[in-house]
Amino acid sequence: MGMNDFKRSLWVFHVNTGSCNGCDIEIVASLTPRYDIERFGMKLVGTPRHADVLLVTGPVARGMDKKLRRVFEQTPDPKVVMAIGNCGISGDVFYESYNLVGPIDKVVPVDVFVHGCPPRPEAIIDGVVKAWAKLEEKGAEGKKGLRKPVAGKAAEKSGGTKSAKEVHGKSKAGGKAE
Amino acid sequence: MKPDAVLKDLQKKLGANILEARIAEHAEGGKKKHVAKSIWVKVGKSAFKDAVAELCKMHPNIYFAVISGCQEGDIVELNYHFSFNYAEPGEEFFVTLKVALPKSGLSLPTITNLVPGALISERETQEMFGVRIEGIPDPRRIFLDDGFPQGVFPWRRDETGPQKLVKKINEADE
Amino acid sequence: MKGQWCFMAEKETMRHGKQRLDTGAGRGDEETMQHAKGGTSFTISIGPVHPALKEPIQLDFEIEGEKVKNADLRLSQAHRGIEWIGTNRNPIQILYLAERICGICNVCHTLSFCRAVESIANIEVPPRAQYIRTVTAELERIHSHMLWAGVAAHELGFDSVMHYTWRAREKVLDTIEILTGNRVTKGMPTIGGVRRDFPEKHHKRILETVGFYKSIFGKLQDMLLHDPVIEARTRGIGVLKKEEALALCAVGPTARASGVKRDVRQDEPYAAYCDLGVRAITPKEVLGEVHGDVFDRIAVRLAEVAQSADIIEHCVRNIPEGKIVFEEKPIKVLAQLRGAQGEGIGRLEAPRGEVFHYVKMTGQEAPYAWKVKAPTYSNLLSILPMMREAQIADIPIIAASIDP
Amino acid sequence: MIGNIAALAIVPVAGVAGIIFGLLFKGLDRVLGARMQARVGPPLLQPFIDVKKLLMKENIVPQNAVAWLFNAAPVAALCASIALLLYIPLFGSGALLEGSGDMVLVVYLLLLPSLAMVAGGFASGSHYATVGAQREMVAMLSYEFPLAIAVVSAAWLLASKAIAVQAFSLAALSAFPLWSLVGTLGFVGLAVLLAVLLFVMPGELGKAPFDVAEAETEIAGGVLAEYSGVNLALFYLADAVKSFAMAAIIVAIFLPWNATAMLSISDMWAGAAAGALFFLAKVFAVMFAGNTFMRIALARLRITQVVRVYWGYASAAALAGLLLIAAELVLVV
Amino acid sequence: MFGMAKELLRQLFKKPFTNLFPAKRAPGSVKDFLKAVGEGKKKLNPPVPVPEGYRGKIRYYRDKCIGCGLCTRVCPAEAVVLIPEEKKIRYHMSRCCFCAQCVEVCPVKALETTQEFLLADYKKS
Ligand code: SF4
Ligand code: SF4
Ligand code: SF4
Ligand code: SF4
Ligand code: SF4
Ligand code: SF4
Ligand code: SF4
Ligand code: SF4
Repeated sequence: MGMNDFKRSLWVFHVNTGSCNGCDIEIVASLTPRYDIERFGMKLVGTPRHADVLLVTGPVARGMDKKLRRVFEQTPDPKVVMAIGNCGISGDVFYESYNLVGPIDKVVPVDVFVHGCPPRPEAIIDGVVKAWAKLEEKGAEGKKGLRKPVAGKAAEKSGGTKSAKEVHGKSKAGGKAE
Repeated sequence: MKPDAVLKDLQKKLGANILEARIAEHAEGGKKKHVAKSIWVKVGKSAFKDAVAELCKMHPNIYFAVISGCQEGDIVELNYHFSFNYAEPGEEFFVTLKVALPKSGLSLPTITNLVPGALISERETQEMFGVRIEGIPDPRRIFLDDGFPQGVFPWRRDETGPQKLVKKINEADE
Repeated sequence: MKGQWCFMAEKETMRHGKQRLDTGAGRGDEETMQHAKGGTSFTISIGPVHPALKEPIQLDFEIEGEKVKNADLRLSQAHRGIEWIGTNRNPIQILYLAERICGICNVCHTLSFCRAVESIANIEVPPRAQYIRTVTAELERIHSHMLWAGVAAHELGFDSVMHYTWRAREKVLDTIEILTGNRVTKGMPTIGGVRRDFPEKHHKRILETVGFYKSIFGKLQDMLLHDPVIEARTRGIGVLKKEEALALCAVGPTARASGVKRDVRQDEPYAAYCDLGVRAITPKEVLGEVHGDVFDRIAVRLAEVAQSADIIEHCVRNIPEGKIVFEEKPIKVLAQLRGAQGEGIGRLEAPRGEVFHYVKMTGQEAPYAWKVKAPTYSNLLSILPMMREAQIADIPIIAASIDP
Repeated sequence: MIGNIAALAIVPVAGVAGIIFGLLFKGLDRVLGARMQARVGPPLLQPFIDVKKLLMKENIVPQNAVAWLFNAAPVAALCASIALLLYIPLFGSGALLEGSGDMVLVVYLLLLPSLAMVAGGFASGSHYATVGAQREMVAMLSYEFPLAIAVVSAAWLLASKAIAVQAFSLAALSAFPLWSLVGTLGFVGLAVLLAVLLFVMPGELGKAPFDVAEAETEIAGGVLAEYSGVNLALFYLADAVKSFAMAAIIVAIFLPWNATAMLSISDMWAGAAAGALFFLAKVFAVMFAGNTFMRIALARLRITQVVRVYWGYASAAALAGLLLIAAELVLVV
Repeated sequence: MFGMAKELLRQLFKKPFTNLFPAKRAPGSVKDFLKAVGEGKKKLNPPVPVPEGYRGKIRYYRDKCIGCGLCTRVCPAEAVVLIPEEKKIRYHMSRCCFCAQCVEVCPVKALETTQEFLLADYKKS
């Protein structure tokens, strides 16, 4: 059991932080028959709890940073974060605004940047390949490195030091079945 | 109703409260051209609601598009864009009601009782220009996050504008 | 809290969401389920981080059992301050900014902005450019409606249809890529014309694409309109009455599916539509009667795919010769626009309804004011009456049915 | 027959076999589904990789979950699914615990994994999961009825035709191919019952069009929304094993023919192998018809529609099948 | 309804529509795979071809550039920045929105679109 299985079974959760939808539709396109990333064992899941990969799009509008950080923390380790599209990477045409707190890598650590506006589905697949290569390296470094694929610096800086469980528990407090 | 009839009617009902009025034309098209007309009317603040009511009387189910606007000096100018004769081939035209609000009296009555579809736009105007919409059924913010600082109005160009929040997010990389 | 759906009956007291001010304010960072408020009812939020909404808007629902009792909208998640950004850039730069208001109907926003500027500066667009604009916009409509059909099917848990429509959609994307240089962001219209010509050799390709959609149209109808489960899931669901559509100023297929025969291409023709005599499609033409439910919205959109195919075919066959832009050098365009003063409206029919741009120029390079109204802006309020009596299972498809 | 104590030693074997074949069929299901959608689809062994991956992931227990129940539910689900296997004739031979349980027990065991899921859903303290759990319960109540009718009618038919055997024993059911016991009328009745069972199958397994409890677009994964890591893997396995068991039950009741007997192979090992292969082929056919194809070709139903379909149409069909069999029994006997 | 079922069953026996870029399955090791491709032992399935005129990554010919700054005036994303003292520009791929407006405006063709679009990376560039 190791990186190789993890790599071949990446479950994906998609977070839109205020993108124009261009990248988002290309992400969905990469699931559909022409590109079909399920052949790599990837599939889209409905909750971050099941996810291994976060695909993040958009320049992070105000208010979405908290949410993005929470999704990041809800995702069990090990995990990979991919920033899709230039607006999430460095603002693109939205580079100067009063309501953006991005780019994405300021909010959560990003492993792979997929450039493009929007990137073609193949470019997203190319990003996945890059992620695999990175995971292989991490795998060679031993299991420890893989729990947090990228040094959690950005997350700590912005998200405090709470553990995933605490953050989640707090936000759901009182949510028990009545 | 034709644009000139609408304008004439409006002028008759509101009299001196109409400060300015014009009909603009712009022709566009492929081989044939369509001349798109639009009415631009500037009304006094006090007569604003009456003007909307008159328009609604002239056209049941009038279509309201959006409120646009800008701030120039001590004035916040709002434009209410309505359309007439939609759903009639080739006959549609826009009526824009302009109203100038002095900074000392930034308020306007709601029109949601006449045009329910204006709610989103009124909420937007409140948060973006700091214009108080009196009697608005739902005064909460709509496009701005709750965490957005109070007292900052993104579409204003004065000291209450968003300047201090502006951030260049592309500089982080190099 | 009792139902606050009915805008018609309670015009004066339209209280939608008002009482919720207290609860609404304090929970900015909650995106999943909220605290129960006692009893069996609790609040659940859909979006912005939820699988069923790609658009980062948030819908809050009060749920009792499986039934929706109350709904509320929150839109703050997508605001990038585009209009403000626009007032700091020159019109050529704004073209690409407008394009990125939305990646799905991006030509519409650019074109709308161009038309507003053209009307201010009194720029005449050559007829050939108008035809090219029309073809691009209609190709975009096909792509958008196919995409939507797939998303809607996906929300219904019917992934096979999604895979089918998205596969079919690749065809139009390829054509768009050949014509414009990108699958999604087309970058086609520019002020006073378009940026790329259709050389003769591409005509065949476009016609072939159009033929393809015509040939699969029957199959699409079979899948979406004659499927018993889809019918069971969408008939009578998310009804928007005609009066409500009018009162809430709904636009596009949302309004048309409720029987409002409006379509900017018909009511205030622009570009090549002046030569075409396009007519709005309502369920009456397609199915014979109007229910205003989700099923009708599917039917209207499907019929529009066929309509677009016809328009494209006509345009390609009748495209006039001539220039494609009034002035080829962008720098000269900018110089000319610096002199322009006044305000203008640019509007057109996007796949989802009317796009509206208001531009005010005061002789500076950047517009003094710019206001964008996307179709969803007009249609959002309509979601609330649609959700009346909905069940949890209907929420995604109803939200998707206005194609946010 | 094996003694009860020896049977205990068999449990892990059955468990492993169930898991392996369950996952294999899951892989097949995904590949074929993808093919029908014009895609390449995942590798056949993808479910194994998925499980291995889930096992190495972090296992998060939400703070306001009832931890012990939250953790116990997946174990219970898997155990129940494996227990189920012990009572079902597999691979062309008898059930491992033959004689010590009957059809009624099997139907109860079939319920257990779902119940465990409901418990897990309620225990996870998320409202999505709560809605999912409520839905699961409602769905359970509704498909149980047609399922029971179908099973009871089969047993009744057997009892009235072959009085010597224990009618509710699965061994007996699989020893007497029902189809050969009836005439035309009963044949039609049986066919209807088979169709009903195939129809109940996706409901029982929580697959589209009856996947209301896990609806991704509606309630974000539903009952399983809060599960991750090992716990999720256990549910995943339970689901695979249960699918396999469910198909095996249908095979045992309706398609019990044995290849060894039919081909009259005398060699013991060859016979066993042929029997096993034939059994797998039958399970595959049932899986494809009752699970894969339906999942791919139909949209998800609303929970109220699920109830209506099962209580209404499926139950009516099951009763019709029962009546047809009854008619035959009355007319012919 | 049966139309759909028929379509699905038919598809079961047809070749999938998928374009197998870059390989049909996830390779055991990307490094080894790429090495094998480099040595010609394995073949990389090409992506769906991009058409002529595709707006990919921008290429900048530094020696051709005369530093007129026109591209920086039309660039919507501040992806080309003038370095006044050198009379040259700097192109940031990670900011670019690939609109090719700069290519259109450049008087000496110092900028050009390429067909390159596989631009994923571990860092911004
Ligand atoms: S990168 Fe471009 S296409 Fe993608 S979301 Fe951002 S602006 Fe849209
Ligand atoms: S269910 Fe649809 S909307 Fe949701 S994640 Fe999947 S593709 Fe996106
Ligand atoms: S288009 Fe709407 S959501 Fe987007 S930036 Fe402008 S106001 Fe905000
Ligand atoms: S209607 Fe939706 S898809 Fe179209 S431009 Fe607006 S946000 Fe984008
Ligand atoms: S901000 Fe940069 S790119 Fe934009 S006009 Fe100024 S110098 Fe040019
Ligand atoms: S392609 Fe567009 S965004 Fe990129 S550098 Fe050129 S003008 Fe700027
Ligand atoms: S427009 Fe061309 S010549 Fe002028 S600065 Fe840009 S790259 Fe150099
Ligand atoms: S400014 Fe001069 S070099 Fe630039 S486009 Fe105009 S004519 Fe050409």
